[in-house]
Amino acid sequence: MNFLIINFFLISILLLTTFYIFKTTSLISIVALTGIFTLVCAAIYVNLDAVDVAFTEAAVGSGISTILMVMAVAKLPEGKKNQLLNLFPSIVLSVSIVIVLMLIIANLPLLGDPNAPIHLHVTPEYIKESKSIFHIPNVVTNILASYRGFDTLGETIVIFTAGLGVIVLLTSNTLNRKTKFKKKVKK
Amino acid sequence: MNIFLDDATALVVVLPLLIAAIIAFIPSSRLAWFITIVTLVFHLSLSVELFQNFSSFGTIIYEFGNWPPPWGISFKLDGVNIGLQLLFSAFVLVTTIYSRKIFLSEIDPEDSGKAYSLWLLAIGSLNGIILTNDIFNLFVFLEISALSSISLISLGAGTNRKALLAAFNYLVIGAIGATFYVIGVGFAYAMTGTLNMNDLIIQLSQYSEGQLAIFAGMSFMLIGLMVKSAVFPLHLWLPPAYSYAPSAVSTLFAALATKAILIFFVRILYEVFSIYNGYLEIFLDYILLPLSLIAIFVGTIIAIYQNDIKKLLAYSSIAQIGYITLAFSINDNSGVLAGFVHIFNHALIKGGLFMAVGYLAISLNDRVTLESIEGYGQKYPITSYALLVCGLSLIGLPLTNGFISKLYIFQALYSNEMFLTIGLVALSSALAVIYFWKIVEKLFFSSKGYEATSEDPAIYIPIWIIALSIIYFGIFSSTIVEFSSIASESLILGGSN
Amino acid sequence: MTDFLYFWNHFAFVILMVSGLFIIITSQNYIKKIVGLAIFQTSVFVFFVSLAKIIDGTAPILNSVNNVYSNPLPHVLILTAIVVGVATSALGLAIVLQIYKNYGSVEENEIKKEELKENS
Amino acid sequence: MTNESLLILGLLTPLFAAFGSYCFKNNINVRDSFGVIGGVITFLISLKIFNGLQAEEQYVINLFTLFNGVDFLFNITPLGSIFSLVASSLWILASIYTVGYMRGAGEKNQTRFVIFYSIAIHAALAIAWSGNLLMLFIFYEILTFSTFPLVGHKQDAESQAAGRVYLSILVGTSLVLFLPAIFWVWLETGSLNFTPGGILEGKFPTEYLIFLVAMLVFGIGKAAIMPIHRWLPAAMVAPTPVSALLHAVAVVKAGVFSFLMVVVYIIGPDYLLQSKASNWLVWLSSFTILTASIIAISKDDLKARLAYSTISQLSYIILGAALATTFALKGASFHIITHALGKITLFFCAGAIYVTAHVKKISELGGLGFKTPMIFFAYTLGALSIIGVPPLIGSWSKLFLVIGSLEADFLFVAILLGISSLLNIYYLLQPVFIAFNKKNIKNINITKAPLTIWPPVITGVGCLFLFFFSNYFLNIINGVVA
Repeated sequence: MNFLIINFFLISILLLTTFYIFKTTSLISIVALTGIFTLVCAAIYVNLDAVDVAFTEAAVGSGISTILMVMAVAKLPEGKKNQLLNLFPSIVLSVSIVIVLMLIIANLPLLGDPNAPIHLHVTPEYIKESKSIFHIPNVVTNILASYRGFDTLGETIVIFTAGLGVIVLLTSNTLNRKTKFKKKVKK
Repeated sequence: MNIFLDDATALVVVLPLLIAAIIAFIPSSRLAWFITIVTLVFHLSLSVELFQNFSSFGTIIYEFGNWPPPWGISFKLDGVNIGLQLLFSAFVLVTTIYSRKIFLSEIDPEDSGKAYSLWLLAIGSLNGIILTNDIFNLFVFLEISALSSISLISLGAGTNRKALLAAFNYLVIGAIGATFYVIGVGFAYAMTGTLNMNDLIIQLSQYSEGQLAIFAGMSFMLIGLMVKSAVFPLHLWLPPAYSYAPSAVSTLFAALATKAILIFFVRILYEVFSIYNGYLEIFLDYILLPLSLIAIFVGTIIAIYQNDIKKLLAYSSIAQIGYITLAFSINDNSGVLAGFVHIFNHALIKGGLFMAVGYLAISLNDRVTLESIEGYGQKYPITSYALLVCGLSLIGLPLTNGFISKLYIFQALYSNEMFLTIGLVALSSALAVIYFWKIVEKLFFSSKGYEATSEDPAIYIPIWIIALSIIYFGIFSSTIVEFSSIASESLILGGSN
Repeated sequence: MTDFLYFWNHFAFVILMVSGLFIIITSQNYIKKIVGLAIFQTSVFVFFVSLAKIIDGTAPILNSVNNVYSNPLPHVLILTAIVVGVATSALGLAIVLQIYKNYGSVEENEIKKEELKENS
Repeated sequence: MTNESLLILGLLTPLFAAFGSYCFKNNINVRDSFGVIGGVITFLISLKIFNGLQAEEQYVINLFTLFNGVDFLFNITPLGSIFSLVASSLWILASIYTVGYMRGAGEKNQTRFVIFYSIAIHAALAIAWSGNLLMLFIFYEILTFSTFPLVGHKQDAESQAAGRVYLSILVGTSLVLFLPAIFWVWLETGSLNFTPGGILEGKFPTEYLIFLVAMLVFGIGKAAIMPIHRWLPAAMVAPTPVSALLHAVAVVKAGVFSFLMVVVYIIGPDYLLQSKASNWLVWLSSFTILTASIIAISKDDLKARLAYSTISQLSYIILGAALATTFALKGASFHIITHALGKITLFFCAGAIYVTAHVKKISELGGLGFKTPMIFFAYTLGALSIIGVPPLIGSWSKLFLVIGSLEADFLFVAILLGISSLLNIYYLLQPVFIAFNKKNIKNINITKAPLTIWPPVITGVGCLFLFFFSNYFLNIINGVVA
């Protein structure tokens, strides 16, 4: 049951970090807090046996994402004082979502329930076939590369698309140089 | 050729995505365009081939990596999407032909390699949305299409900086929508353990417990898809995004993006949700139907007050999506049939309208507003008359395909004795006359006189292809109706095969 | 008490999700909105990973000691989703930089005010 | 020449005329002659078809299927042949008159005007010859859209506003009421073809027939029954040839013609009579007749007065259709001819007065009668015909309507027709009295425009002359009802 207690504390830290992110106005502090946030997430994933996810979260979420944010924030002015608009509608929305979701998740299988449907259907085949066909011990790798390899291709394309989009936005002539395309932008 | 045929189902999606990577850094705009055209011609021929395969062998299931579903990812080409697949291929080809000159004047030529790359990514991913049979795989395609759309939309900032705000808005709302969808997938997965659509249906019919969680999962998925397909009131991202995007991009998205997602939306409604008939009825009668009616009126009325024509058309899209969802909210064959008919017809109509307006936009070199186009019917007669044809179809006059849509929507409503709704739909179609006629009046009956300018055939020929097809399908409606009835029958009757 | 511990992850999922949404809607700073979006997406990751856990299970790497493995499929899905999330943030940041270049601000309310002024 | 090719030629001739006018837009004489030539050709074709129908020939052409049970079908009915004859014959005179008026008044954009004039005639002919209700609807809409540029011809703020009122009422009512009514008929019966005796009986729920009639009579906004009449006075800003075309020939007649077609060939007069679904319409049309007459009296602008007179006269036809007895229908059908002839005379005269003397108001007509006697001679004939004084052709249709109302046991309606005739006398003949009253003589410069004077004289004399040949029309009108 140790994992439950560790899980409890890590999740609590996560929630606390979220609260601080909400409260903080300095952009660079927010970025730092986001880094902490993702690292705590990675720790939670390790605790929940998702080591591959934890590794990715640490590398991509905490590493690359933080670097990107720092680079962006470096070019931007300091954040202004918290200006919260739409407060009332968003409180109503939040509270109603919380109530609805609480009712629904009460119906979901509890954490770690070995008889949950997801542990009975489809997945057992993966584990069995991993032993017999692939001879690669990491089942996640097997699924990622083979069973759901097409998703992984899609994932690569997502990165490519985003990269291309960033290049277009940051370096393209259409948006950045003082060519005839730039003139028309109304100042 | 034969080696391609076996994998044609996958190739129509994968090919544009891979070619996109190749052309991204080609400096020559002409070469990038040419490669895109060749790719899409090939794409169209594959689609035709797939259609022939479908008509002789029926539903095609393509298993990636030969892993049988539900273990691997699969594509399904059945009656529901075969028609849209064909229309999609043909339409993107026409739009791409049209896009060349438009891109040249709205986007720096040096960027057009990247623009066409994003263009192909959008096409490939939308096609993936049409074909995929795996609920998580859909999410991946949704994201590719969202990211490529956002990048393309932000290219509109070359002419108006508001495009950036629109793109950011779309990014945030789109990501929320996609995440809602994933939450839904999570719920559905938690209760069934599967991600494959067909298997999901089988599993769901076996489990009797936890209906509320599944219902919630389905609702989350539907909400996510409703955000993505701009169903009222989750449409707020659409008007700025479509109106500030480069004109060719608006054409592609207005015609096809929301439609592709709507296809999956009805699949979930009628293939998965229909297991819980009680919930389905509640959702259709008390949520989707009223929302659609509100969408029709709100969209139309806001469109009436717009001065910017691209925005006007975008709001009209909201109303037209309302018609589609209204038809889909009628839980029988005739309603779904009408919805599919309108998906096809509205794709053509709105595509044609945005194409014509796009041409006016690049000739004006500015926003297309009601004032700025005064007298342009004389200046650009060929384009303006195409716009007129598309607009008359939007109103739903006979001999245009818009009329056929209206006919089938009325028929569906009538056979379900929804007389009040018939009245409201008739009223809204008359309101549509107002905003469309504002454009016509400025175009053709203005006091400003112009000499006719020679127009660019590379642009008006694609526009007229669409305009003529609108008339053709208005007179010989059987093709579209047949596609739609295949779709609705396989959706309603042969849910899981 | 243990029920509460078991339930804690689901609860966190709801709270994270809502606070992400809350930050997106109320905060006017675009960077903060992107961070809110990241939190919103992370809530789903936590949810999926919690689904995959089996009590007494280990990470889904085959070994001779243990025969109970946590479910690997949600892990795979979340791997994809994490990458997608970061890609979205990256694109969002690029747009924000461009917005700053064009408008000189990254606060939504200020930009809206300026737009209104321009229109009138 | 086969019947089919005759029909197609008749339909295409106005389009050729429009195209010809476009091609020769720089040579105004050639351009304007296309209208006259086209008019003569279509008139001859209409006449041949009119005679052919009496010899029991069939004029049917079925091009393709639009959707289940509805074809792209032309099928000339006796009623249709009457309407086409009226439209085409008056087109000849109208296009001659147009030349005189447009040049006399120095209007701009004459080429566009001539083209849309021809297209409007095409649409009117196609309405007359359409074989089912949907075809009728299609050309009804084309007629609306093609007359919009004519109404808003001057392109100033006033005419644009008028054009908007015109379009929004006509298109609005047709899309909201007419089209759903068509769908309703189709969904209940599976057919829309014009069939003698109607297609509804036995297939349509009789208790709902009253709603269908309401949808149709209000949906066919061109019939200008109150309260859907606002577009007609609004459209008066148009040049007079348009007013003549709109109010005498094509547009309003297309409206009442459509309603008559529905009553005779879709609902079926017998069925309508049995179901009593149109009794309320008798009252409404009576109300329109009286109210419009009273409003007409209050108008000083000659064209506005004629417009309200038109509204009143159109309701005679609606009244006839609503009564649905044999004589009432005969009277209604005949009234299409007689009113067209009479009213176009009056409008031609109004336009001629404007072009020659630049006067629009009735109160300013003083003494004009002595300077332009031919115009007022024609005007008087036209007015008397509409009032229904024998021996002018208009007396026939009124007589039939009175008989029809008695046949249907609506004594009230017969009395009302009498009252209305008295009002007609007052408001139609008042301009003549003013014009020939020596006390009011004013100095008005007369511009000569012979092309605007002869057409009304011809039609005016026609009103007189055709009285004696009414048998010629009555044969085919009997065919309508039989």
